Amino acid sequence: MLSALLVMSAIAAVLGAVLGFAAIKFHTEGNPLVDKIDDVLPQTQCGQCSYPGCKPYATAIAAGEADINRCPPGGEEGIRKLAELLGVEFKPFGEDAVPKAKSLAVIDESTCIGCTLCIQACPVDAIAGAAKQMHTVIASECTGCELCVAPCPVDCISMQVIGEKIANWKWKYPVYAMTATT
Amino acid sequence: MTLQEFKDILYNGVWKQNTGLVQLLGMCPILAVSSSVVNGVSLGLATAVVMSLSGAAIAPIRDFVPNEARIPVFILIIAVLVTVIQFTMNAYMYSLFVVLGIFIPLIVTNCIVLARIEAFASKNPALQSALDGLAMGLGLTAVLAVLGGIREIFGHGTLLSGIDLVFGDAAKAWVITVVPNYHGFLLAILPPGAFITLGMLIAGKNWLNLRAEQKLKGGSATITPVNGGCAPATR
Amino acid sequence: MFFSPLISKSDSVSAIMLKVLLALLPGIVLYVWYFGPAILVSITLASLTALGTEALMLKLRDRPIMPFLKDNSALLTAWLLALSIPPLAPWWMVVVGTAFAIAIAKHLYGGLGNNMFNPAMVGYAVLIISFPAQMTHWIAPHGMVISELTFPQQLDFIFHDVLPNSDTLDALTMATPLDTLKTHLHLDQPMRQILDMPIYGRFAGHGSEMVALGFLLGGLYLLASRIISWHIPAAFLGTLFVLAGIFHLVDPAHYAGPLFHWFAGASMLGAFFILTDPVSSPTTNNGRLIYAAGAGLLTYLIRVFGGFPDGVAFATLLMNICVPLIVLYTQPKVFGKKGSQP
Amino acid sequence: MPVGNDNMRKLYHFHGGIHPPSNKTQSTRATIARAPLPAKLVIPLHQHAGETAKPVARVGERVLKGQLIGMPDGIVSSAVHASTSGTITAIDMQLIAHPSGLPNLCATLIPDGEEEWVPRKAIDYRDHSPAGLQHLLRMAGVVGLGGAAFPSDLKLSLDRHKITTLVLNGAECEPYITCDDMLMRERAAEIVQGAEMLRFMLDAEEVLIGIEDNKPEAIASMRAAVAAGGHRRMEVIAVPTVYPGGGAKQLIRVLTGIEVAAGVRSTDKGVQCFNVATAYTVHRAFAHGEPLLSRIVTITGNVLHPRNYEVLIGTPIAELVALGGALPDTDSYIMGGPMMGFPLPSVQVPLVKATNCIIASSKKIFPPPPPVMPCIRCTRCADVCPADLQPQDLFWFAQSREFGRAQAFNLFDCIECGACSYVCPSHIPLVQYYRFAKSEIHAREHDKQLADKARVRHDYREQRIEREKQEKADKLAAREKAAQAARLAGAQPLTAQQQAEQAELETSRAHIRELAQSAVEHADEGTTK
Amino acid sequence: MTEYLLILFGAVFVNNVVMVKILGLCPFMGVSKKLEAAIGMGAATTFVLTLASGSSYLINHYLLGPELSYLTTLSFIVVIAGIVQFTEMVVQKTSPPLYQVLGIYLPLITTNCAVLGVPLLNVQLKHNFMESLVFGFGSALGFTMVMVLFAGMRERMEGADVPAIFKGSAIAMVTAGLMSLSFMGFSGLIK
Amino acid sequence: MRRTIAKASILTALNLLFFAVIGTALLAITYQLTHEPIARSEEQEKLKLVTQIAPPETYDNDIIKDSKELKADELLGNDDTTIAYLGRLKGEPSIAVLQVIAPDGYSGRISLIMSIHSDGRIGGVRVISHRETPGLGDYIEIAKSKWITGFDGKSLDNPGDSGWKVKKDGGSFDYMAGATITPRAVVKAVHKALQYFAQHREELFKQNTASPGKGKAVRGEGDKK
Ligand SMILES: Cc1cc2nc3c(=O)[nH]c(=O)nc-3n(C[C@H](O)[C@H](O)[C@H](O)COP(=O)(O)O)c2cc1C
Ligand SMILES: Cc1cc2nc3c(=O)[nH]c(=O)nc-3n(C[C@H](O)[C@H](O)[C@H](O)COP(=O)(O)O)c2cc1C
Ligand SMILES: Cc1cc2nc3c(=O)[nH]c(=O)nc-3n(C[C@H](O)[C@H](O)[C@H](O)COP(=O)(O)O)c2cc1C
Ligand SMILES: Cc1cc2nc3c(=O)[nH]c(=O)nc-3n(C[C@H](O)[C@H](O)[C@H](O)CO)c2cc1C
Ligand code: SF4
Ligand code: SF4
Ligand code: SF4
Ligand code: SF4
Ligand code: FES
Repeated sequence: MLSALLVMSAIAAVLGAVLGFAAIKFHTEGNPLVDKIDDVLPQTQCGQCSYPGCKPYATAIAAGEADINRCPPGGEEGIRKLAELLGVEFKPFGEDAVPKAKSLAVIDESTCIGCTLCIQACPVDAIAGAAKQMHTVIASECTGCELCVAPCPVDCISMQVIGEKIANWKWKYPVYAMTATT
Repeated sequence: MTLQEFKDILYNGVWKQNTGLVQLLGMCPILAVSSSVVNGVSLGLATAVVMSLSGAAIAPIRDFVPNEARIPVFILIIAVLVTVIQFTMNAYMYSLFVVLGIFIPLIVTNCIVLARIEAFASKNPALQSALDGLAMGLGLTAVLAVLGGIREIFGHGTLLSGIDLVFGDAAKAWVITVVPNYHGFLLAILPPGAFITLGMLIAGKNWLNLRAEQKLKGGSATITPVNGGCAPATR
Repeated sequence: MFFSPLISKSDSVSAIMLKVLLALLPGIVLYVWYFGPAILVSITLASLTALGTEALMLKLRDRPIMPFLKDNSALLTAWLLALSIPPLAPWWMVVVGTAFAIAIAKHLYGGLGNNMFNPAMVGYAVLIISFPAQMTHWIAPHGMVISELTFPQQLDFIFHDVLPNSDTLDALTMATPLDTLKTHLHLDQPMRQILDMPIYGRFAGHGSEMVALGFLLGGLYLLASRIISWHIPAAFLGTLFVLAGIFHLVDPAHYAGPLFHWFAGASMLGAFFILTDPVSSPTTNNGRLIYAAGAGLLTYLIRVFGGFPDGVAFATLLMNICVPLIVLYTQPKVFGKKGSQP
Repeated sequence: MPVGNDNMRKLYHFHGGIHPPSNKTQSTRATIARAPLPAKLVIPLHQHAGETAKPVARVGERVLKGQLIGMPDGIVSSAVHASTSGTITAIDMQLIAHPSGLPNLCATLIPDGEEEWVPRKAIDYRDHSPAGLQHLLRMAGVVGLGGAAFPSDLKLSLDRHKITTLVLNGAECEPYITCDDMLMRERAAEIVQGAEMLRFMLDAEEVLIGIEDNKPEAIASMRAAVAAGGHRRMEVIAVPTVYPGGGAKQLIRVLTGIEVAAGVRSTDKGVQCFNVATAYTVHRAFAHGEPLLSRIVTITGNVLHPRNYEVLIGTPIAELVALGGALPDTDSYIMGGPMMGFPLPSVQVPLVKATNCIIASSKKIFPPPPPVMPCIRCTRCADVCPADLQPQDLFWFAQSREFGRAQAFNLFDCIECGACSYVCPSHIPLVQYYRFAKSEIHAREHDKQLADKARVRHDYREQRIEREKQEKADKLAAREKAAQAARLAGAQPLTAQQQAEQAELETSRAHIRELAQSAVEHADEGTTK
Repeated sequence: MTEYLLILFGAVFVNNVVMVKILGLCPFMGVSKKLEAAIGMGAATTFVLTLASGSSYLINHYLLGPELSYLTTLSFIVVIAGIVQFTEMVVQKTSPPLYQVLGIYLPLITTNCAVLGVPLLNVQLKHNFMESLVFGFGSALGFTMVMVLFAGMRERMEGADVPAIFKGSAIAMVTAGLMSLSFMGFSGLIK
Repeated sequence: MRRTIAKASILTALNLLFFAVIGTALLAITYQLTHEPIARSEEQEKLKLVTQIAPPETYDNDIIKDSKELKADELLGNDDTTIAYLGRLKGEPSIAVLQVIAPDGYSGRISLIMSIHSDGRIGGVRVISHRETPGLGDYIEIAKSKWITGFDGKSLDNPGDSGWKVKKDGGSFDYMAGATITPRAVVKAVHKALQYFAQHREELFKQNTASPGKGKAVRGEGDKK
């Protein structure tokens, strides 16, 4: 009994000392994971993930507090990338979060009263204009987050789906009708 | 603990987060010791006891352990519990102990034990932790029982063989011969059989889940065949 | 809508498989000649099981059935499996092996083209591990044993497990040449004496060496018609030859020569028909060399030092495991990224 | 009747290649004819690789033949001209010859039949600097006629690399197409002179003209032209007939032994390659001052009179088809050859600079492919791939959308020649998968760039808001202090300006409060989730 | 020398920890989705397992002896846990690139049964110090080998038309089964 | 408070120490409580095996205690010391239980335990561990077939030297078709063990001097099955 206690105590004491030593000596901090996750997110900054922007969502994922399937703008592809990055199983979107077609905000110039509310709402400064002047969306900067739609007091902002043009046309996945020879 | 909490923990442990079918933790004993129902259930129960006790033991002390010593201390506690059980089985169920062999001490490193400690017991009170451990252990036992049953039937054509190791020679009569004059499909009781059978069980659970999901959605959602050059088709 | 290219060479999967089936015929004919027609029974049985299982699995997987049944690949699996197990194997063994091969080794992975393991060899391995006793009862070539079963008696045995009154299995069957060699070496008998036993012929087993020759012939046809490339047979037979040659030169009393290893067991079948399965073998030429050389090495190790009389099946499966990595690390240099430029 | 390899030169070999039936003789029996002027021309403003040209003609304007109607816009772009004189009646979106079947910006021109030219100015290229000549080509709308329609002037910009060899591509390896063959037979001297101009611009040492040995007449005619013109270090070389021997990289390899990897410009290796028709066009541009207004097109396939025509750019393809006399069972029209061409969305779409061939297609000549089976990894595709790729692996990754791995397996080295699909016993439309994967990857890279931009802008905005908040708070504090001091000093009535300032302050305070509040709310949402 | 080679060969192929001894399956299943990860895990395990085999031999031989043999499991696992945690901290600090590769796998190693199982087998098989080291290293090598090969197969399988209910871990399990079937071919190679 | 290295080390060490001490104490107590019953069950287990081949009526001493360490011997097929259990009836040597190894099984060693009456007759043979092919070579297990009981009552002269072979080789022992290597190995080993007994009989039954207990336990190689 005594020898047992001695042996185990010796082992424990030595190990404990070494670990304590290492914990301080080799202390590191910082979490590069957040940046990696943030890199995968689409940076739409729309808040549909229920976090105020992509970075906070990334932080939440890194901390293990959020699921990876909360970002509709990222699409299934985004979830897949997150799953791969984090080494977890792919998880489809829930009922509440479904990706929408990519669109652009368009301001109806005749209705706009120049209230600047939309400018304040836009997370990427994609709206140009000054107080009491007509505002316009800079199409190339707009991420389609829809955050400017709600604040507009005269409902002059609408989201327009970006249609297919030759410039952004993509070859389709080859799909063929099954033969009816079963 | 509320009743709902109780139910949740139980459901989670036994079915939703089942160690063998979903989390894929604690695989070694599942695969190695499931060549018969009796072996499987015995080891499963032993694991359940260890999990439950360790959950209960670690939950109260979790705040006193510095981070750098966390894993060693947790492991130490688990190891003590396992060794205690090992001695007890060795003393009072010797023949079963011999059959389960190296897998009793290996409950220590059974991933699921530490995983639950880390995931649950280090965040929840003792009672819940104990229940969670027990539920997880029972989930494991259930898988072991089913797996053991299937492998035993396919491999030997019997069920409950070896029951005498637990209940003494009198129990020999309890052994059920499912298929008389069976040739014995040896593969089933060898390691490959274990893997493949477990694969089938996982697929079975997937199938049940899928069906439940479809029912929820209103039935009609059959899996549309993906067509990626994998199926004959015309252009 | 259809897309370029709009023209194509007229060839098809089923035609390729059919040619491989045809290439097996010389071997099968010789098999029947030396060992009697029982093999035809197992081939038929295996074929029916394979087609049935294939259809069932396609139905379960919700895939079109007819196009796949017509691709002949299941038949090929069935034939190769039937050719590698004893012709007197009871009917349920043939069924279990074939069904396992098609259902688990092939369709769980997604069917034709998707399987990672050689289905026929999976079937074989399952059988030899599960039913080793039955797997060692081979029909002896004509004139080898005291009494021979007539064809109806063979059928009786295959389907009802019934032997004619006076005969025991031991009197009717014998181990394969490789197995016999192993057994007798185990008993410390010298090689010369063993090879003088009537079971041995010119360079390997009596009868079975001719069957191997038949497979070699079919294999050459496959090479000529460019269905297989030379890399796999050459590397496999080459490795086997070199290894057997070295051991034989060093200690001829304990190690059989290269020709014996070429014509005994499943060497020829493996070299031309089994290891060459396009689906489960590497797709790069260097990869094929590595794969087949590895299979040759493993075959020799298992035959000479291991627990099974023949190693082709396990060697194939073990090398199947390595295929993805072999392919990954033997990617050929693409156009413009090669070293040699003027 | 292939000519033997009577070249002096050692030829090299490239991996793979196929030998599809060539079907070329049908359309080489008659000489090149000029297609009649159509009643309406539709001239797309995007006929070249790169940016769409900017329309410079107005609707209703009368334009002359050769007048600029589309100005190059951006570095990679080229000019577009009126193919004849007449009136511009519309500049709008119209269906064009593109695999997407989507419309694009086009100018509609109703010819007046006068063929009245803008003033043309012939030049002696030797009097100009290469840069000046390049600009001329750009404004003449000269683009590669070998298929890619890449602006030729860009391929002539010399940066730091010494060009030793100019390769003229007269291989014409695709079945059915004979436009280059006929051009070489009939207008060899002009091609050779164009080559001389290109050599001048590139300052290249030698010119190698590669022609597949199934075109003996073209080889003979070109050799005669070279000899007659007394061109030194210019050689017409018969190369083996194998598809895709006309791919620039393959031809360069065969002629010089040099392999140009994907992502590398051939000029880095001292070689540049132009199509023979491009050389011809360059000659027209310099020696006659004519921009690219027409080209030779083969009409063949399921037609009564297969033949080559010289056709104005913008001519509706239906007109050409009428000249060929399509047979009744024709069901669609292919632009390009059977290996790389695509079905036209409508026979009314206009002919463009890249149109080298129109094949009337029927079930008889292009039977629908048999059912697609899974890939059995037979590697016949790898055996014929001229880029030394493993098409079966590319397919495997593309069909399961593993784009990263497809890229790692050198997807972008694929030249989409279709040789792999041609031999595949499972009849898998492999090239389709590669195109799909490539365009997905491009789209993703584009998205990624957008995301990065958005991140930068977002971060910038956050910083700005933070800074403004800080500044306002500072200002506020200062004011408050001042006000307090003022109050202490005795209550002086505020000036109107001060009042306004204070009001503004008040609102901004409220705003900051609100902002802070909303941040808290958001944070709450985050954690309670 | 040959006997060490035989132990090594036996541990890698004939008695492969994962395929034959059925140990270390959780990381085998869990960290084999990506090739790189599998290689990282293999390297980390090899390091720890070799160290654990050596140190557990020393503990067993010099500290415990037959009287205290009931402390085997306890002392082994505590020391292993210590080694793992220490290695993790050191690697994290001293070699961030290496930590990128091994880091996340290190904590998982404590709960890899093989890491305890192999030292226990060493005791059971009465290996001496060198034999323990070689056996530990060989087992780890075998573990790494099968995991890397398995990862290769799983990566390729991602594109396969696997039936929906078998996608993911089910087919991985079946594959592991067929692998273990193949490894039965080695049986009898070392008597 | 900044944690210094020394402080952290000591703190962690103390923490681990604390739990280690508690744990070890708990373990030690359990060990004290159980090691008696454990020893008892192990002995019982041995006895169970021994009584299968050496019926209780053949001896009246405590056969497990009355044991002797045997040096490795070619005839026993082993390369380590083994324990022999000696049964005596009224003080007279009656039966010996030997552990024997057949080295040349199909896939390695087969460990056997056998008893030999003092007159040289075999009391019984059992296989303790083996790695023969399941389903083919494993009929030597008593659980699978009665084959092994074929040795009961046999001795060196019964069936005589030439009879100690399997029937296929002209001897008198049965075998299963398709698996002759295994029975050959077992027959050979048993035959050799009889020879060993004949040679060492006197020495074996000499009254016990060495202390029993240590050395190799009955259960063979610890093979996991
Ligand atoms: C901005 C820009 C400059 C280019 N400059 C050259 C050049 O100097 N030389 C050249 O051969 N290609 C040049 N290219 C062309 C590309 O390399 C192009 O892939 C190639 O010419 C397409 O040729 P193909 O018609 O040979 O397929 C340039 C492309 C771009 C976008
Ligand atoms: C598969 C393939 C085949 C080609 N065949 C030809 C051909 O036969 N003749 C040709 O001039 N260009 C052919 N090209 C286009 C050349 O690669 C290259 O773009 C052209 O010769 C460059 O000249 P250009 O810029 O004057 O068009 C082919 C391209 C590919 C990818
Ligand atoms: C996979 C396999 C496993 C075998 N295992 C054993 C075995 O465990 N014991 C045995 O005696 N023979 C075994 N054999 C059979 C021997 O190889 C050999 O055929 C047999 O011992 C010779 O018996 P015979 O003299 O009756 O022909 C096995 C054969 C195979 C194919
Ligand atoms: C040359 C060649 C060899 C083949 N060898 C095998 C074989 O060994 N085993 C088998 O099951 N199928 C074989 N097949 C058939 C087919 O490839 C196989 O069923 C696929 O593995 C099923 O996906 C072969 C086919 C060809 C063309
Ligand atoms: S949901 Fe919107 S805010 Fe959230 S991560 Fe996705 S894009 Fe960013
Ligand atoms: S303009 Fe509107 S939709 Fe576009 S980024 Fe700004 S807030 Fe979002
Ligand atoms: S030719 Fe077709 S079937 Fe053969 S490997 Fe290539 S893609 Fe697969
Ligand atoms: S299309 Fe691409 S992959 Fe296919 S042969 Fe041509 S270059 Fe190779
Ligand atoms: S149980 Fe063995 S590694 Fe998890």
